[in-house]
Amino acid sequence: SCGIMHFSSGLGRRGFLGGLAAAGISGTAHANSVVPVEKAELKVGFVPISCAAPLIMAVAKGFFQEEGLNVHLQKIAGWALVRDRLLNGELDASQLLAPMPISLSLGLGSAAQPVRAITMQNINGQAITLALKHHNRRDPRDWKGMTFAIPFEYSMHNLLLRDYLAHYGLDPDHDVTLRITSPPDMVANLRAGNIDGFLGPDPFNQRAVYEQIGFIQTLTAQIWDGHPCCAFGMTQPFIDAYPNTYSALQRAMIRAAAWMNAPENRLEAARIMAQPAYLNQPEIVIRQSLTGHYADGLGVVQDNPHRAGYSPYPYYSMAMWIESQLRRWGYLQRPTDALKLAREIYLFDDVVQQARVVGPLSGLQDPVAGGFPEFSVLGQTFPRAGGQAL
Amino acid sequence: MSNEHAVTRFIEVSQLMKRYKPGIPAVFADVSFTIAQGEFVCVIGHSGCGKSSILNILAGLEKASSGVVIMNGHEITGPSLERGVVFQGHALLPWFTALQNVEFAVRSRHPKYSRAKIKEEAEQYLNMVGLGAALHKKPSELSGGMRQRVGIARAFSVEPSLLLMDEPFGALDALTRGLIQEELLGVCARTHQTVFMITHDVDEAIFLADRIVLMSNGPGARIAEIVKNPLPRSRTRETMHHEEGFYDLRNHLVDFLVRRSALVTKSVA
Amino acid sequence: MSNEHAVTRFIEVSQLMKRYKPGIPAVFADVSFTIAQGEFVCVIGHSGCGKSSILNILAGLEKASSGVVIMNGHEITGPSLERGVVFQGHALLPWFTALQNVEFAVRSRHPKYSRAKIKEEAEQYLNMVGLGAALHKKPSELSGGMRQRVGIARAFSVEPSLLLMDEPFGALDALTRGLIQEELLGVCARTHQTVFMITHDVDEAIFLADRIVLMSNGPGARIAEIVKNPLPRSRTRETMHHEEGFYDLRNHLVDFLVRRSALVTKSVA
Amino acid sequence: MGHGPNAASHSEGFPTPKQFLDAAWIQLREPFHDRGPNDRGIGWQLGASLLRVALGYGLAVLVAVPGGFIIGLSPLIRRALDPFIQILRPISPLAWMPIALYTIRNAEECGIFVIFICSLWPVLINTAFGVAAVRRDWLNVAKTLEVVWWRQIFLVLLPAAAPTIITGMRVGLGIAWLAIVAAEMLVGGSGIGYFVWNQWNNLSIANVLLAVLMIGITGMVLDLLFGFIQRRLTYVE
Amino acid sequence: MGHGPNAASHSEGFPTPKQFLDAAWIQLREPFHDRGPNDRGIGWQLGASLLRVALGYGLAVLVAVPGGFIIGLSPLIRRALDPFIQILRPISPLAWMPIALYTIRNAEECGIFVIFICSLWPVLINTAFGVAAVRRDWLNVAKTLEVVWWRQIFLVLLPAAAPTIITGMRVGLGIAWLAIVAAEMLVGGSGIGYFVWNQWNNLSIANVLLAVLMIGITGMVLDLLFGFIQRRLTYVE
Ligand SMILES: Nc1ncnc2c1ncn2[C@@H]1O[C@H](COP(=O)(O)OP(=O)(O)OP(=O)(O)O)[C@@H](O)[C@H]1O
Ligand SMILES: Nc1ncnc2c1ncn2[C@@H]1O[C@H](COP(=O)(O)OP(=O)(O)OP(=O)(O)O)[C@@H](O)[C@H]1O
Ligand SMILES: O=[N+]([O-])[O-]
Ligand SMILES: [Mg+2]
Ligand SMILES: [Mg+2]
Repeated sequence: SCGIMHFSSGLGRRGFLGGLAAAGISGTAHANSVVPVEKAELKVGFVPISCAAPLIMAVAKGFFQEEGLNVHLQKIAGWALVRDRLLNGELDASQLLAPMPISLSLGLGSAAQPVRAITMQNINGQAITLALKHHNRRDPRDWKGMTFAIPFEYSMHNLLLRDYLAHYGLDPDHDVTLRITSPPDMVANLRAGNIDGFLGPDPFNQRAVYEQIGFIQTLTAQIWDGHPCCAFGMTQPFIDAYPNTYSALQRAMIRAAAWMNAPENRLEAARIMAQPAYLNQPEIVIRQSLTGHYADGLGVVQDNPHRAGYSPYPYYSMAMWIESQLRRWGYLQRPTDALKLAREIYLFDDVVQQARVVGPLSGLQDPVAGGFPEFSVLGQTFPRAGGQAL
Repeated sequence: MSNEHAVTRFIEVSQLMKRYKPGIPAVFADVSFTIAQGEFVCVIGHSGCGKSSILNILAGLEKASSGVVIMNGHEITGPSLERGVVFQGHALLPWFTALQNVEFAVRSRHPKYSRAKIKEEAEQYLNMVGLGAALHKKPSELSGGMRQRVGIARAFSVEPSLLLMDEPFGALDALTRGLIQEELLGVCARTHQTVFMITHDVDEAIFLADRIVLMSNGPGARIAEIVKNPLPRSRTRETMHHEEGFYDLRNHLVDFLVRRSALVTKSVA
Repeated sequence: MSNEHAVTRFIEVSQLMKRYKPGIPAVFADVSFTIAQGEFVCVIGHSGCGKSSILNILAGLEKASSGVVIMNGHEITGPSLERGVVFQGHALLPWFTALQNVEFAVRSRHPKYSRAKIKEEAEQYLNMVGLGAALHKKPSELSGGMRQRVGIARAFSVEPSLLLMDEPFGALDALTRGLIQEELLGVCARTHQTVFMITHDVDEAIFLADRIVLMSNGPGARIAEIVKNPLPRSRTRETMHHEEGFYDLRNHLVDFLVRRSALVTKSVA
Repeated sequence: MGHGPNAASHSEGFPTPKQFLDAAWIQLREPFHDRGPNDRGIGWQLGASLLRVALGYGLAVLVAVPGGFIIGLSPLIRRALDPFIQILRPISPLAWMPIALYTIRNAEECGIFVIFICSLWPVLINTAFGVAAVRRDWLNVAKTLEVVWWRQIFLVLLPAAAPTIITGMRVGLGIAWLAIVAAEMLVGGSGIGYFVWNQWNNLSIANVLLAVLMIGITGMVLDLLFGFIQRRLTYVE
Repeated sequence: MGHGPNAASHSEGFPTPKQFLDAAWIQLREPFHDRGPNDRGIGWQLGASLLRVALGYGLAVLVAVPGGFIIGLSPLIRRALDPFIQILRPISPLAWMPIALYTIRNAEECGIFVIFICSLWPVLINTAFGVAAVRRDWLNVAKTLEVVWWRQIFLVLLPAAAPTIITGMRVGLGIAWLAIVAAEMLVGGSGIGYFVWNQWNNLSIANVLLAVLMIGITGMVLDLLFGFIQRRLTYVE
């Protein structure tokens, strides 16, 4: 740990200078971004899964500290609790599932709360895992009657699994059972035979392989390469009250995403995340899911460097895909202005602005200008050419 | 044989009737008698004839359905320290020691007393009943006879004008019973205590009472007769049955209980 | 007055001693007596002298520390249907009705009987004690006296050679007690039942017993004396106290309990 | 209350009586609807929980009553087992759940096991106590009547200990009903606990309230039922 | 240890005694270590749970004992409140949790509230019952001695009902201890329930077992403590 501290302070110094330089370059507009933040002591929630990597690194590698923030990470047992604690004001900000800022802002299931995705935490990094006994039933068309676990209704896991099943001709509402289960319970329930599979976050997919009870059917990177998973979010009132703190958090998370996205950092990340205070998982399991060099549970060692990726940009088109899927599956029924919503909730422009303040970073991709990249989801392009998004 | 004490009426019970629920027959009716100052009156009657009910009315713990009880010229309307009660089955507070049980009573009588004074007084009453050595025992550590003695000490400690006792020795064996009866008689004689006591036991009544109230069977019980005890007050338990008149009285009472108690009710009802 | 029954020794108790724990004094020692066929024997003694212990040894529910009990030439080693017990405080099974309680006993005596036959027999014994109208009542719905009667019917229903009764009427009031004593005496006379009974009550012993065993106080209790009852077997409860010799016997027994029971022990111990 | 600016006020979120009644009406209108495994009525869920409780609790009673008899009749066994019972008893159903999920590799059995293990102790302890405390007089009656052992057990010991046993069973059922909700939140799939969990995830407080009310009423009915049996079996000495 | 991705083999299933002892030793070696809020020792977690229980349970006793007195002394109030108590009592701690989170809005206070609400009922019911069942004789003694009302309450009613009240408190503490683990597994943050959840997250059955054992032992110690108090306060009539 001594070595890590040393390394981290060295890097922190460089990062700090870089930030100053960037601020100087971009002129006066953001000079105020280095003024002290309004609120330095922050309580931030995370769920112990690989998606939390940037948040954990921002603490462990000192990115928050460089921005003058003292972040207290709180490990939280489930998404409903994350939601309640954020809305109750017990958390200043938190890791959120990418659809959550949208569902909360729309008031799906409750009164509307203005919650914002202030950065994206990660892309890809999920998988569909099946119980070993199903190794001969790889074709989703054969999955009628199965039970699958998902972590939350308003999750990419739910939306991707539904899209995947529908793609293969199954009605996710009637042909299979979808059950909300927290990730560790997914593995135990898979072992117990209560579920046939799950679309869950890493490292639990790899954990199921490690426990020799499941195999990886498909990575979500193979469904939609570059799909968002977890966002980093807070409420609009917080942003309004503490604008500098908000921007500082954004900058730290951009740096953390960039750091995580660099393949050479993944081994160190795995080591840090394995600690009891964070994921509390065997390092080897996390490493496999972070590097994409992994056992698939059927005796094959796979290599897919896209298995986990980290990008801070909350693209508007991502929000629109999520909104379209929420509507498709009946979660959202009243008419909305999708584009307006996306711009309101996914704060892409601010992320780009703060990325400019931070300056070029090695792991950081350039944002797609305008915030409307096209995606291919199971072979379908989104947004469709000529669609409202453009 | 009744009413020769009319001149010294200390307690005057007149026309007492008790009915627990409307529509059912009265437990007893038409009950009138008097108790003179310093007198020891026993009530005998079969189970259910309402002896306890009468005693509770005298204690102020129950209300009569009709009739009044006058004590020293005032009607009895509720419980009072003037009337000490020795309950059937002792009714000591089991979480207190013997001493604390009596102190509880002394403090009620003399709220202004200091702690030391209260203790002194309580000890004195326990000594009076021969329990000086068992002050700090809980009721459960005392024998049945000792418990009943504590109950008596407690009742005496409030210096009541009238002592009410509801079958105080019913649960005791013959030997203990005899000893404690003697003590009670001694204490009452020394303190000129007025006592109203319920008993089942003919010999006990003969030994203790100046007058014995005989009640017919309930429901609708009446006072059948009030018998004056002809034995000298100097009688002792051991020699009493050699006393002249003892077996006449005893036979009279036993006959009453075995045969006449039922007849009286029938003829009256 | 003892041992004139030696020729008809049905039960022979010899040199019985009971010590519950080594190191503490024996509850009683040196207890020997006999019971003849058809005889009614009562034991009187103060609490703790070991009366119940003796009865339990006769029942086979307890073991003597030394000494033996011979019944009809065989040593008693355990409980048996030959010896029926009426327990202190009735010991009816409260979840059974009166009838079921007696049926329970009848079925034990005659496992081969049909259900109807068992019922018939049980009813007959309940009729015998005057409970024909309360067959289907639970013990809790019966008065104390009725309960004790069911206990007696149950004990009789196994047609025991010897009936053992441990203060069967201790909990009853005087009137009920008298009635039930008369019934018991009647049934025993008709069936020539041999009975061994414990009591506290001098009058009860005089009324029921052919012989009365007087025990000195425990620990280290002894048989102080065995008294033959001179009253005629035709005695009744109501007239008994007018019988000649009654008060002599009564005074003898009362004197024993009040004074001599303790002296005997002291001189013996 | 001092909430920060991010304490987005959602006081309007707590359902008004009208909202609650609307939600309740939707659920209670067709409590047994079954639109696929993901959308079943609240009555159906309650039934699933009751079935689970019936199995786990029934099993516990089947084990605990004979076990309690053996323990109650033998002071030696009682002393030997007491420490284990004392340690296992206070363990929360939810704490058993991971172990059950990990070791029992069968779907329903985990939930049932948790009910079993939670309701076992009160029944076991009360049966043992009840049997050990049977009045010596009654046993003596049976002895002097030379009653055979199985009639002693079924006609004397069992009815004598019945009020104590049924008290233990009542307590055990209460605990089973507390535990089922916990178990179903984890093992999920069906049951009123799963319903609560699901509605909580959807932030449908009106439905959570409705479910909580149903849990309370069902628990009360079960308890009243046992209270009734208890009164039937209780004898007056 | 192999580093290839196929060097995947976790000890299949249940820990061996040795594995369990190793895991236990690691935890119990420094039970009070504190490496940040998300990584604290098992002793520290146990302490956090006990503190929570002390607060929630203490509050419940403070409310339930006076409340029970009022209910016990007034048959009218008893009849009026009884249905509510009967419905609220069987509601699982976990079912309360979502409602508590929604209305109290503070996770720590929610945990305490859940303990409060679960342990409230046994204390309340037993106190009411104990007070209502005080022997009339003792009250009559106090009446004939003209004892003032507050001395009647503290010197007669309270000691007379104490054994029943303490029995209710003992049951309530047992339920509180069952509930705290459930509450902490759900709400997390700290406590032995959180520890179980955290180890469960790592599927570390050895550590879960250790925690379960600690829960059992702590529960037993609490129960013994109350058993001791109970014996002290119980009087022989
Ligand atoms: N609180 C009450 N409510 C209704 N009936 C009552 C009440 N108290 C007593 N009784 C009835 O009144 C009658 C007389 O009762 P009481 O206790 O005065 O008789 P007792 O002569 O003292 O009898 P015992 O000798 O058995 O003590 C009984 O029939 C009894 O059932
Ligand atoms: N199981 C036992 N263990 C130890 N001591 C006992 C036991 N049973 C009785 N004793 C003691 O033996 C003595 C005699 O008891 P027992 O019950 O035989 O007396 P008793 O004459 O029947 O008295 P009572 O008239 O009160 O019924 C008492 O001192 C009692 O404490
Ligand atoms: O916990 N999940 O990110 O699904
Ligand atoms: Mg009375
Ligand atoms: Mg005896």
